[in-house]
Amino acid sequence: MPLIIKDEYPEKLFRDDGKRLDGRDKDELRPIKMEVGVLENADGSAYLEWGNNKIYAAVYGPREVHPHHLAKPDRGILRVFYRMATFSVFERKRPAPGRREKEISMVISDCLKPVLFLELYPGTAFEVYINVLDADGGTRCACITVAALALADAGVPMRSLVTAVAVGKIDGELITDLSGIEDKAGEADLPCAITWFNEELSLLQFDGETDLEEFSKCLGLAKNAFSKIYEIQLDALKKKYIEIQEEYSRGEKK
Amino acid sequence: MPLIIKDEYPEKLFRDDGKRLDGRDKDELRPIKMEVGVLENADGSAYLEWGNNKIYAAVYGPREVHPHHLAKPDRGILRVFYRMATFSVFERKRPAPGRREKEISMVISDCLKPVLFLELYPGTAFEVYINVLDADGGTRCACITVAALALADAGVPMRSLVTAVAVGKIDGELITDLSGIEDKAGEADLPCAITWFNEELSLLQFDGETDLEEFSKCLGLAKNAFSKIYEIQLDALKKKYIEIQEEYSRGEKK
Amino acid sequence: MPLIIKDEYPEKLFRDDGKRLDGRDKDELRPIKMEVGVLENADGSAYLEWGNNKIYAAVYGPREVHPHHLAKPDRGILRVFYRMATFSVFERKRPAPGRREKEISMVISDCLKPVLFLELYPGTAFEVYINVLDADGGTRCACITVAALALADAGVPMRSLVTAVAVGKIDGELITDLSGIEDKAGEADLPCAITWFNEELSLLQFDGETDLEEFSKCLGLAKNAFSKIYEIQLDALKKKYIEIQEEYSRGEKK
Amino acid sequence: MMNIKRVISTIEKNYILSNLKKEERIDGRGLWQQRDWSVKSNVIASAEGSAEVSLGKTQVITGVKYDVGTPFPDLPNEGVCTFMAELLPLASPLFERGPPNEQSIELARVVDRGIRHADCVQTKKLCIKEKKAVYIIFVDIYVINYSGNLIDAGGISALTALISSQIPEGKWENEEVVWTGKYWKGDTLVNELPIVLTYGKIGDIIFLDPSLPEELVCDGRISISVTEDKITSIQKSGFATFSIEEIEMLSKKSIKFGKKIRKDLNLWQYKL
Amino acid sequence: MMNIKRVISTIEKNYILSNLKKEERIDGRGLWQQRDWSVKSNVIASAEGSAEVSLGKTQVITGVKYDVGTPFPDLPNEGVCTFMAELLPLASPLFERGPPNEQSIELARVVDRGIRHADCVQTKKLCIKEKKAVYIIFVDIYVINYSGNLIDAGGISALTALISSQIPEGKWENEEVVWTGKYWKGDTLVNELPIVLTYGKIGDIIFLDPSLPEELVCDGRISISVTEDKITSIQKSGFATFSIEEIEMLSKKSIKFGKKIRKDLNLWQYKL
Amino acid sequence: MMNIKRVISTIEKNYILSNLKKEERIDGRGLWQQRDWSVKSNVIASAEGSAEVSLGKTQVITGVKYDVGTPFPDLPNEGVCTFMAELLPLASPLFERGPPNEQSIELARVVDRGIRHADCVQTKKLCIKEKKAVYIIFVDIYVINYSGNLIDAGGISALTALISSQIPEGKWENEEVVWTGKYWKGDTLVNELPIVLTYGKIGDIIFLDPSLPEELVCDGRISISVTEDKITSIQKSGFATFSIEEIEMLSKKSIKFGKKIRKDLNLWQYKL
Repeated sequence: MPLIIKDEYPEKLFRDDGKRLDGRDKDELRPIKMEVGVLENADGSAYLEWGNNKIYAAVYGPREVHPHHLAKPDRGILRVFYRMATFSVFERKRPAPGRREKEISMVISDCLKPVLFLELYPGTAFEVYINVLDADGGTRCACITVAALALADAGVPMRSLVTAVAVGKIDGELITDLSGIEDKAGEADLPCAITWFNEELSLLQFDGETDLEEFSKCLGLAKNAFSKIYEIQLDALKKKYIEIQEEYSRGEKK
Repeated sequence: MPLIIKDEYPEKLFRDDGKRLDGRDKDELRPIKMEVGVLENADGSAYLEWGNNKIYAAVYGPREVHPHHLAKPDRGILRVFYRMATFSVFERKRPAPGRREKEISMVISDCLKPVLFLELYPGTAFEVYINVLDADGGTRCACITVAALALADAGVPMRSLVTAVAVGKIDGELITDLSGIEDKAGEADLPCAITWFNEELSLLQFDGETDLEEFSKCLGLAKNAFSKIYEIQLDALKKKYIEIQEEYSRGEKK
Repeated sequence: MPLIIKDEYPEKLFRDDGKRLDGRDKDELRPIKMEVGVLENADGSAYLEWGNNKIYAAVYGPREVHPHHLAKPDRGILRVFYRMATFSVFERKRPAPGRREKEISMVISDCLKPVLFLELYPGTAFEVYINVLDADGGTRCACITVAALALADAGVPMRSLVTAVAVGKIDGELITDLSGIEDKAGEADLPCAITWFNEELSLLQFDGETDLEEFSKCLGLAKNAFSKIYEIQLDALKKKYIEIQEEYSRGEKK
Repeated sequence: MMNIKRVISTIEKNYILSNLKKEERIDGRGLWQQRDWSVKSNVIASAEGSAEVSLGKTQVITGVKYDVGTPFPDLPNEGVCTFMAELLPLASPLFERGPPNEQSIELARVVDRGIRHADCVQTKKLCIKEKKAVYIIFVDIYVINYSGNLIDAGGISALTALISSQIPEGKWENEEVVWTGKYWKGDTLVNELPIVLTYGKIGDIIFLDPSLPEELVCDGRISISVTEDKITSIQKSGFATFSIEEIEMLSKKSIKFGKKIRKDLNLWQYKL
Repeated sequence: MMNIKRVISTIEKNYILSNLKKEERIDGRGLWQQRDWSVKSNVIASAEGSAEVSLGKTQVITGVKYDVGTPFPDLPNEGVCTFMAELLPLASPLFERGPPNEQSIELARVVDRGIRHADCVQTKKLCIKEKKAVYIIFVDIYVINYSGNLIDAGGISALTALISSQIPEGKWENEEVVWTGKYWKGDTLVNELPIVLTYGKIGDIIFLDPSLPEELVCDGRISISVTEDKITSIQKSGFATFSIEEIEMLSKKSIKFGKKIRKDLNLWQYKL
Repeated sequence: MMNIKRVISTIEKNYILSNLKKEERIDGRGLWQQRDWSVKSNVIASAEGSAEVSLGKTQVITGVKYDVGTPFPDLPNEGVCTFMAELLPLASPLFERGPPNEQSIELARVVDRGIRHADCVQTKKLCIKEKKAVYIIFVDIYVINYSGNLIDAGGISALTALISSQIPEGKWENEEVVWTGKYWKGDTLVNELPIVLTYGKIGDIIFLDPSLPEELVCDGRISISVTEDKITSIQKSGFATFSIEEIEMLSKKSIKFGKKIRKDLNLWQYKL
């Protein structure tokens, strides 16, 4: 028997004062918190809270490829394992990884590859584990953002960071950074990611209905949001290096 | 919830004029069409329409065996992968291969092996993929018949072709080449195959109820049908060689 | 639709005469029968009937480890595969091995390891297959007891045999060797096993509710039962060696 | 997984073959002689029916369980009888762990088809209430020791388990199944006694009831299920081919052998 | 499983690339030219709808089946339409046996999303009785020959199969579904005709409808689904990146190409 | 998959052992001293209850979800509470991808049994309507960082998640579940506070709360669940053996340690 209480959608996604249901302006991001080096056993790791999203990412590698036949003689491979906790969504997710998780893993992997120098690591693999413990809107963008940090934390050489955000349309208006309810009840959703080294889009998905003009406006909104999120990523990395420096100067590390 | 419209069986399987429901005489075959070399990426291939059966077969090999532990040091192996499309039958088949598909794969493989010289290919595999896109009665016989063609098209050395047909009993009468409805509503079904090099039976299955005399008559019906189907197989092979010859003579191949 | 007839539990687990429902005294064991060397294809085997439990165990090894990556360079491994037949329990068990079977396999393996000299067999595996064909209470203890015999029958060097039994509490009274109904309707269950070489417990599980005093009494009951069961194990082993000797003396073996 | 016992030496193969050519078998049997049967019923207390059957050293245990379910829409008043076979790794180093493989599927299917097409299991009697509730009967075959010819042993064990079974009788009352306290016995379930006979073929020599070494070296097998005077099911396996004359000869023999086994084993004695 | 055909030589890659730089393709097409289409409907008698579609040598067969189920509690009056894709090993040595892999999941998902977001399948019409019974429509795509760009071929084949389908009409009477004997035709199911267009990118060169060799050497692809004048779905795959200007240019082109394909193929002709 | 971190050197093993013989541990603890606890509840907005628990550097997050289903026929008025554990590969290179393995099954089972046998979860209160509708409670444990002794951390996190949970209250009206808008709180679900304590054994030395290096070198472990003055569950694992005297000593200690932890952590504070 399935759940009987449904997650009801509100009739309107804007309040009377023109703000969104969570009080944000149209182009305002939800609160974002990032931290690197949070897990002791991985080669690199990061933690992110973005609205209600709570996500851990960890990187192992370069290491041996299992199963062996996946190894490439001329380059390293990037393997992304995106998973949702059973309790991260309204209706309990089944524990086994589903098709959606496989698809998103591939999408994230394709998005991160352009910044890596995989040709320098023939025969090996970088494995990125991303676990969503609480999910809100924009989960895949949050995952890309935190995975890029985990790769940086692992010391993997990168052309640049990658930053992702979803923009979209609700009640006929274009907005930045859709929350869960805006994603489900809204009309269009455009998750995208930027690779800073060439300032091109490395993730681009769209679902909805839009004409060309509106579509260009969406891309403009995304561009603005990228910069703000990028700052938070850089801060998280800096914070760790400052901590390490302080430990050195206090003589705790050598 | 399962399907509610059932595929109803008719009360009688013969019309008043003594013909079968599809207008055939008792020993008449359904229309059969065969073509070889239909798929560009396989080492050999064939396509067959037999009544409403629509079947593709492709052969790869001799090639490396995966997984390795299946390889035999003293001979090649033949692996047959028989699969039904989800929409090939009245009630949608589940996408994953079922027990029936595994059993029929083995039966087809056992049926084709006698004509191959597997001892000449130690450590390798011939893989035969057979996909039924539309299914009518006699699917396994049609699969054997088209798989033999695909093997020949791949240039695999063979003692002879293999030809298969089902005979059986409906409304108390013995008939040749059961259609889908005759197979389901009938009383007995005898799919069998002949290996022409020794004119013995290489497939023999029976389900029904028959005494010895009737059983012998069934085998006689099968014998007659084999020859007719064999002609169509030979024609399909000839047609391809004529085409190739013409291409050569037009200078398109060299 | 699940089964509708339930296996009803009796209100009382003692009869008016103070005996248990099957007529036993509190510290009395059910009838036990053991035999070794019962399967011709295994390296060692044993069969056990204990109450209604009917269990076969077979040992193969030391042999190559499949899959290879499980092999340990510095020692042999012990793999136990405990399985219940579908018809061994009241409600038909699904054919595929479940979590409970995996857990009990591990528990049995942990219980047997202390008596083996696995360090003498680097890179190899001992595989113990245990199949419960009919299940009553105390199945895991019965499995350990019969598996120890099968290992001995296979000639695997052992520090000692292992003997297991469950003690527990029903209707407020401590008893030895719970039957199926006593296990389900009772208040506490303590399966345990002894490794005779050091007279310590190598299996210890408990489910129920007990204070420290009662718990000590349970362990005392187990101690008494161990010795009785051990005698039956030794008899089974002796019986086989006597048979072999007799065959030699009759000249049937050489 | 390469197993040393899986390889039979050429010497052994030739020895078996040269014996067969003299119409002799390595265990002393004639070409058309079965090994000895042993049949015990009612061996599993937890099962609704059960049998332990040996054919020579081949040993199988079969149990019957039941459940109640809704019928298939196109067969609203028929119960269901399903067969499963498991080749336990303890029965032979040739048997591997894991989900059902081709060999276990074949064993279950051939036993199933022999029984199904003989109208042996009375599925129409397995209906409690049309469209609402029917019995599902599970016949599960476990191979305990593998010494050749699992199919014939599996067939007799499945029949015996069915004959020896007792299924609680249910009635439909107030939209649910209510149990009467009585039982359907094996003669409600079982109508006919189809016997399946398996023959091996090496070169052009055919013989009944292949033992393990014979099975490992033979080119193929054929299993024929028979009722009193009819053939109900045939399955050829392996890469042997059979001439029409051979098939006709084996069909005739099967009906004869079937009569004898049916009489010798007297399976109805196992009805409770 | 290392496959020799999976490796495209550097020479071939350079040859393809140097051609593309001259705005030429190895099969003679221009950068924005699709291969030829062939569309046949109603090719599978057992399916409720079907299509066989070729785009160049790429060939897919799609079939539609239905079932009746209970609706999701939060969408009590909507039917369900699900997409599956199977990359048959006979279509290419690059395709392996086994459960759906990333590539087949992506094919099904991109076709699904292009159709779903164009409001193409009228799931609200697929309700027999609110809260009780709705249709489940299965659109299953089989790849028969793989010669590049499965997504565009899959999209047209799914649309055609849906348009050509006939689903028995059910009514809710006495707490069960009763069949009226009439059929829902494709125009009940299908509302819009979204066309998906896939572009390859190598270096900074972009081109429509990648062939197999182009697909094997390209850095990435982008698939854009369009209705008459709207974009309804986009999916970038592979490790290429695209500038915003490129995306805008491709969006504009897709609407233009979509119009042409919609007109050329005239899919409504396949309605029964 | 051979992992370099899986091998602990003989030197390290000897170092740990020689310390333990002096009743010292490599992290400075005494033999019977637990690492520090940190407990946070209500950390997952999407879950009906949740907890993030650290024991030293070992970190687990547990969430509670619910569903409504039909009860088992033999327990017509009891709900169901199930436990699952996942050892995330990000928590340790020792954890592999894939379906539940022995270690994760054991973690879930030992936590389950400790809680179940203490009559901790009030499954009888989880009934909405006898025979018709009961709650199914899912307690899912995710290991985020593995630094030894998952069982004790898993036990506290499961308890806290249950205590902190709110389950919508349902009533049975007109043959379906209707939601009242109120919630069952943790004190409806949870009755007792069983504490599970795990001890490692190397040679004949026993110690509480093994850290990761201790866990990797120890011969075995024993986990004992206790309520205020009773033992409710025991699980020995690994190839260590324990004398009866040792078992009695550990049982006594567990009741004492349980009292202290129950008081220190004061889990009822997490009730909403």
